[in-house]
Amino acid sequence: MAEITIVQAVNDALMEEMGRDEDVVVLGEDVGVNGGVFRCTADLFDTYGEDRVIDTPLSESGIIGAAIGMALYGLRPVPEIQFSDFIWPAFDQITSELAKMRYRSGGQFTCPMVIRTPYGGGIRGGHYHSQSPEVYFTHTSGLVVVVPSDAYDAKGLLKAAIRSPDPVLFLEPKRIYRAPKTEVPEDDDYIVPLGKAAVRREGTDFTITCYGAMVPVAVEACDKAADQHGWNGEVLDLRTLVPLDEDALLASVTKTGRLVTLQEAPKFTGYSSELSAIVAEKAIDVMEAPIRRVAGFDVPFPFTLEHVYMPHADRVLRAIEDVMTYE
Amino acid sequence: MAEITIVQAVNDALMEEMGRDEDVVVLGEDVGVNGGVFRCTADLFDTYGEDRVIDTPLSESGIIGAAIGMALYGLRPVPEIQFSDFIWPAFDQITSELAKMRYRSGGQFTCPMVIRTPYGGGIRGGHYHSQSPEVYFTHTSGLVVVVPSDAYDAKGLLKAAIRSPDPVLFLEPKRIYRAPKTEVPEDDDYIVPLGKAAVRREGTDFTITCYGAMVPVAVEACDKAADQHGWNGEVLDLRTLVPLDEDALLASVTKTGRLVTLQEAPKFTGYSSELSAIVAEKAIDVMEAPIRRVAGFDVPFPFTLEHVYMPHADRVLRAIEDVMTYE
Amino acid sequence: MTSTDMLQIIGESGQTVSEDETGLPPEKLVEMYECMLRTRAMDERMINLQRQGRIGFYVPSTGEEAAQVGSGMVFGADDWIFPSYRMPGTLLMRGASPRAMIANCYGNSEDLCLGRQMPVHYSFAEQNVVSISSPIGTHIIHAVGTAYAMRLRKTDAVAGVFFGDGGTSSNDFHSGMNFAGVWKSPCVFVCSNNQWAISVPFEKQTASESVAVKAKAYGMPGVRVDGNDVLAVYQAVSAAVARARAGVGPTLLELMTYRRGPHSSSDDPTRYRGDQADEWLSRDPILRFRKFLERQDLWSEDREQESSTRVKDELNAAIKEVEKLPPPPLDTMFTDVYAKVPKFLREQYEHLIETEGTGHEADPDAAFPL
Amino acid sequence: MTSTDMLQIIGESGQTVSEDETGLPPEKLVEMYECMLRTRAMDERMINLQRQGRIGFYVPSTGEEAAQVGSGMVFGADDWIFPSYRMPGTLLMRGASPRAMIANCYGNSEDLCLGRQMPVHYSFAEQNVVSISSPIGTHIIHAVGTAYAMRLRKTDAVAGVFFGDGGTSSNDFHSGMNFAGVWKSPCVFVCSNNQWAISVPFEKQTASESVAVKAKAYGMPGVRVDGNDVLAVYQAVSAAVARARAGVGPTLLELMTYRRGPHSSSDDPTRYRGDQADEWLSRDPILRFRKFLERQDLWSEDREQESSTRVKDELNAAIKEVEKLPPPPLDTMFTDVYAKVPKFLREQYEHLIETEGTGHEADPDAAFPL
Ligand SMILES: Cc1ncc(C[n+]2csc(CCOP(=O)(O)OP(=O)(O)O)c2C)c(N)n1
Ligand SMILES: Cc1ncc(C[n+]2csc(CCOP(=O)(O)OP(=O)(O)O)c2C)c(N)n1
Ligand SMILES: [Mg+2]
Ligand SMILES: [Mg+2]
Repeated sequence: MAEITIVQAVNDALMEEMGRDEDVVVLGEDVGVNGGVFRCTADLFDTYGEDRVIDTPLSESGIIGAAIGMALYGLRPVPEIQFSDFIWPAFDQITSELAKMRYRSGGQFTCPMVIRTPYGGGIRGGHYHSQSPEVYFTHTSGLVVVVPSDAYDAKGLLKAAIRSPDPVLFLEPKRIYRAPKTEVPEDDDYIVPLGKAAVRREGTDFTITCYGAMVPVAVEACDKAADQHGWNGEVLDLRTLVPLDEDALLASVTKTGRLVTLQEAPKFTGYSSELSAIVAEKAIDVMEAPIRRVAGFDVPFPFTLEHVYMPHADRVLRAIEDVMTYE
Repeated sequence: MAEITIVQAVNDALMEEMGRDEDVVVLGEDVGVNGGVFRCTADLFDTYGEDRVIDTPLSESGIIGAAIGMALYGLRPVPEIQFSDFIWPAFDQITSELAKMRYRSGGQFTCPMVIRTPYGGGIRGGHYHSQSPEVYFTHTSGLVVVVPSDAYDAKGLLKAAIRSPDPVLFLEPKRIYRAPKTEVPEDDDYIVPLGKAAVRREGTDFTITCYGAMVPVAVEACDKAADQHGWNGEVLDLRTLVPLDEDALLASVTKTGRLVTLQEAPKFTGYSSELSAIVAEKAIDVMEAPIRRVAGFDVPFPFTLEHVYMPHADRVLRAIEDVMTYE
Repeated sequence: MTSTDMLQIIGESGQTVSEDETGLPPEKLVEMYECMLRTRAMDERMINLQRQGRIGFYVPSTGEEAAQVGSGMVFGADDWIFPSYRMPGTLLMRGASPRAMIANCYGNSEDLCLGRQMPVHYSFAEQNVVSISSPIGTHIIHAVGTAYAMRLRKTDAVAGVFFGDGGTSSNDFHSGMNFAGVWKSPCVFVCSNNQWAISVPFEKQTASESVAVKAKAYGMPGVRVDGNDVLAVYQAVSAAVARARAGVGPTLLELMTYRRGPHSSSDDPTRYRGDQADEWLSRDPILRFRKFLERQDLWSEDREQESSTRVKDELNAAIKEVEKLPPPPLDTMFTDVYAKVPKFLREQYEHLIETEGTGHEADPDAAFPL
Repeated sequence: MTSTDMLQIIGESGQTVSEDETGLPPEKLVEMYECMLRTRAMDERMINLQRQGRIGFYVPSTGEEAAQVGSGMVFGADDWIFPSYRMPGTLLMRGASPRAMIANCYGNSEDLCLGRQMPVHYSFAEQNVVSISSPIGTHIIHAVGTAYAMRLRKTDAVAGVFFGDGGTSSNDFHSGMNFAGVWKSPCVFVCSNNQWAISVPFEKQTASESVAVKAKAYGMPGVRVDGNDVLAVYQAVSAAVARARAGVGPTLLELMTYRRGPHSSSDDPTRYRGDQADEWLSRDPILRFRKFLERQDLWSEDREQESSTRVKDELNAAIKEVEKLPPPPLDTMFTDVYAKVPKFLREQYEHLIETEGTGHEADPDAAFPL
């Protein structure tokens, strides 16, 4: 086992998958010679050459559109969008073309690919280097949406995503790109299956759902709840937002009867609202308290006040207290 | 009072507002000489001239981007996107620029405008002439999102939107563009305020939330529930999705204790999930049954099978039966 | 040659006005002509079906047959085509069957797209004809990606992409042309400049003196061609394909033609234009090519009669068959969203069947959009 | 003139190589020079602050001062400027105060943007300098909309928009240029071709022989200018502004320059490029203009010393003041999302204050992105 960062895990996964399958190509802005502005594609250019590691012109629409064309012909592209905040010029390609190609052609054409992109706050990036856009994609039928929370998952999920026959949006939590390191098997072929949530901390008193950079925050809040109140919370890391592991969600709330959802994206019509809706539809009678959502505020992501904006363990703890003390 | 269609109401509102305020300009594809592919901008070109009613090149990004520039300088543009399915090339402009301009400039620059666009299914348009994209915009802080459901509201809300200092996305339910006609005051200056829901049918047994073309479906389902079971349902037409009239929602479910949400957009992380989440957060203890969601399926909008896809009164009735018979 | 000069081989009375370098043998010329007739016949028949309410929507291409057929003939079996919606002739020329196209317009169980898209949004994998979608321009950059893959895989295949004058304003015209220039893609960009984008005339679409000149912005050659002259089209597209195949790089072609009919069955052009269409009637590409063939004794009134009757009979027979077919089965609403139907979609399907059964009837009054 | 010819007035040793038609009086020339010095000094000072961790991010523009200042001088008070992030010199030239710019980089309570954006994303309504955002290219079409409004309101104002070579690949370069061509907008497009977009060199950005030639695709003139020659820049921008003001139409200018430093404080150019920068050192725009002024006895070593000391002192004083200022108040996180704070945001704010008080401390270790 090696201890590595998420950046390294992503890089390892790309290096190995490109070695395994020569149809895998990487393209994007600064991914080649420069190795990516976060170094996720470091050394790929030297190893696999400029034909498979492509520095593109500055056009996200072009990057995703070209990747679609490559995938139609049988390549397995892994385009990078430098920051997820810059994915919008490509949104037409993603929602109108990528997500619908298999369906609209009656299965005649498919374009499996993995769009990698760093997302989220906590690095003092202001509006355009901090946003969490997951819900725009989870509502788009035809896409798989994945968010790893540590190096083990980052590597295993990325490899699974590259081998998947479906288009995958792979959101990388840049706030925890370099810390904390986690152990990753040496085995080149380990995979973390898409569509399975992971219990990061078992508990019986309440459930917290989370993903990406919010997972360590949830764990910390649970630890505080245990320390301060003796409550034993369960942390459910969703890992794949579509398809959601609904069974894991329902199993956990059935056990605990109390739910706090956690996300850093703005709250209104955010991803976690779906979790509330599912529980309210399928398990309302097991709930012993209101479902509390901890989320970003419904404002553009701020710069100087980002530390106030970002959900932190104490804020989550307050929500835990709310649901635990509810009668 | 005149009986008019929604198309006529939209046209009247534009005609009147352009007459009232010479800063109001209309731009888009085929809005000028042709009067719009749905005739919503008919006669504006002849009345106000080509400088204020502008046929643009085929670029949604250009239409919204240019409108932003116009609004920055003090005009009040009302761009049309021919079908909401074609709004995605402009999504970067809307989410990165339009929605954040006031905030990011510390209030120094603003770009109030109304983006009008027909949305929704029921006209046999397949993938790209049928979708309901509201949630992509309701999650984007800084936008107001409006969906009228009859001619009275269409005219009154559009006039309010044009006079609003905030950017508004005005989603027009094209399925009911031409029917049924509703009465609209002759008074040029009546306004329907943004942010206020309307009770379309009062009731005490259960609540249905809806908007746009689903409002008549909800009313029909309620009538059937009354006929077939003697249940007395309340239909809440949200009218403005952002800001949501949360008070109206909570008041209604507090009264009825049972909720069915209705939308034609795909279900997963759709707008109605937020309504469930709010109720699960703020009013879970008044609920006497699970919250049932009636929505589109999580598939790209189909063509031949659209009549199966679209929520209809019987489907809603089944959900009503679920929540009414739940113990 | 200035950017508004235009390649023409056949003059308006069928005479040869510049050297014919196509080297096409007589039987190919006749095949092209018959395909143009078939395209026109299909146009008339389908618009008719639409007017009768038997299909819901159609996009006519009358007057643009030379552009479609002349370019359709050039590409080889291993080449890929990224078409627009207004070019049935190209697909016919590549071997797509009229019956399959009609089934698409009916959206029934024989439609290869399983009735999931509107009429005329074809998809023919067997002919390497990539799925057509409604958003304008998105496919232009797809062709460039495919061309890249062709090169990476060391084939000598070529990607051909087709779009309208309106399409040149789209985002992905820009990204596609730009990427292709940098990558020296084996890609041919074919713009049918029919001078209208629904109601918007070319001069409101762009101020550039031509579409062809736009190639300069991307470091590739641009050529303007008489799009109503099937031989000029064939020759120009051949040269561009040869250039791409040889690895020299992409080309932009502008085929000058005219949209004689409405934009689609939902459009009423009298609202926005006069009768310029008349002027273009005299430049009819079928008539012109017929005159050319007759001058060379390759065609006659008799053959015309025979051929057009045969074409119409074939179409009518196909329509008759296709009309009997049932709609696609209910479960096709849930398949092909993903490679395998995921659990949550299976549950949605099962819940649908459980609560509503399978006996859904379509609403016969539903209207059609553009 | 071919599209790669380039307008130059001052040669590399300060001599005049083509006719100076600017008609600028001596005091204007000196004002421009001092603004170039101030821009350079600010660059060095701010990068320094960033290295010391006192601000989080900066975008240097060393070597591009002539492009910024030469064009900044041209536009009038009623004209509007849509800047990119790499042009503090233009904003200084328009009268933005260094102190306000420094406050922006600190994101504190005196920042006109209320600390809501990253450093260098300025916004100066008083100077008609429109809010800078990070997404590349989006503002190009805004300028065209504003130019349209200027004409509709019957002013003779002009919109000037600035972007990089990378920006020419963006969607809204295409929409902006295209709309402006059709509308004959009173708009001037200024591309600073500094030959890099982060690590991507110009030849991977586009295959066109120049940026200037791209103007042809939109029916407007394009002009290539030596961007390190402040008089050439001034002259070319003046001509374009005059053309726009007179209602003739838009112009695309390509200012040839070089990004001598890293893309930003987060970037390490040694990873992707050698020392071409050296070659450009000899073309330093400040040095060149200084030689020009000295030849005409408008500048001297003494003045240089005096001026650069004064400029640095002013900056240091401003930094000292600005550093003392508090962060923006907590409620500014919720204002300006809408014209009025809506109920749901008021509730979010009140809940925050109630549960967490107002004593939030920033995390000093938070990293900075590109
Ligand atoms: C992105 C987008 N915007 C708008 C439309 C609506 N629309 C359909 S066809 C068309 C005009 C296309 O004109 P052109 O590209 O010249 O092709 P033609 O129809 O003339 O063959 C428009 C505006 C669309 N399909 N996609
Ligand atoms: C839409 C978008 N994609 C990617 C980025 C990341 N990015 C920031 S600056 C930059 C390069 C810009 O190059 P250029 O336009 O030449 O301007 P320069 O930095 O050279 O002044 C990139 C890729 C961005 N800001 N916006
Ligand atoms: Mg056209
Ligand atoms: Mg640059």
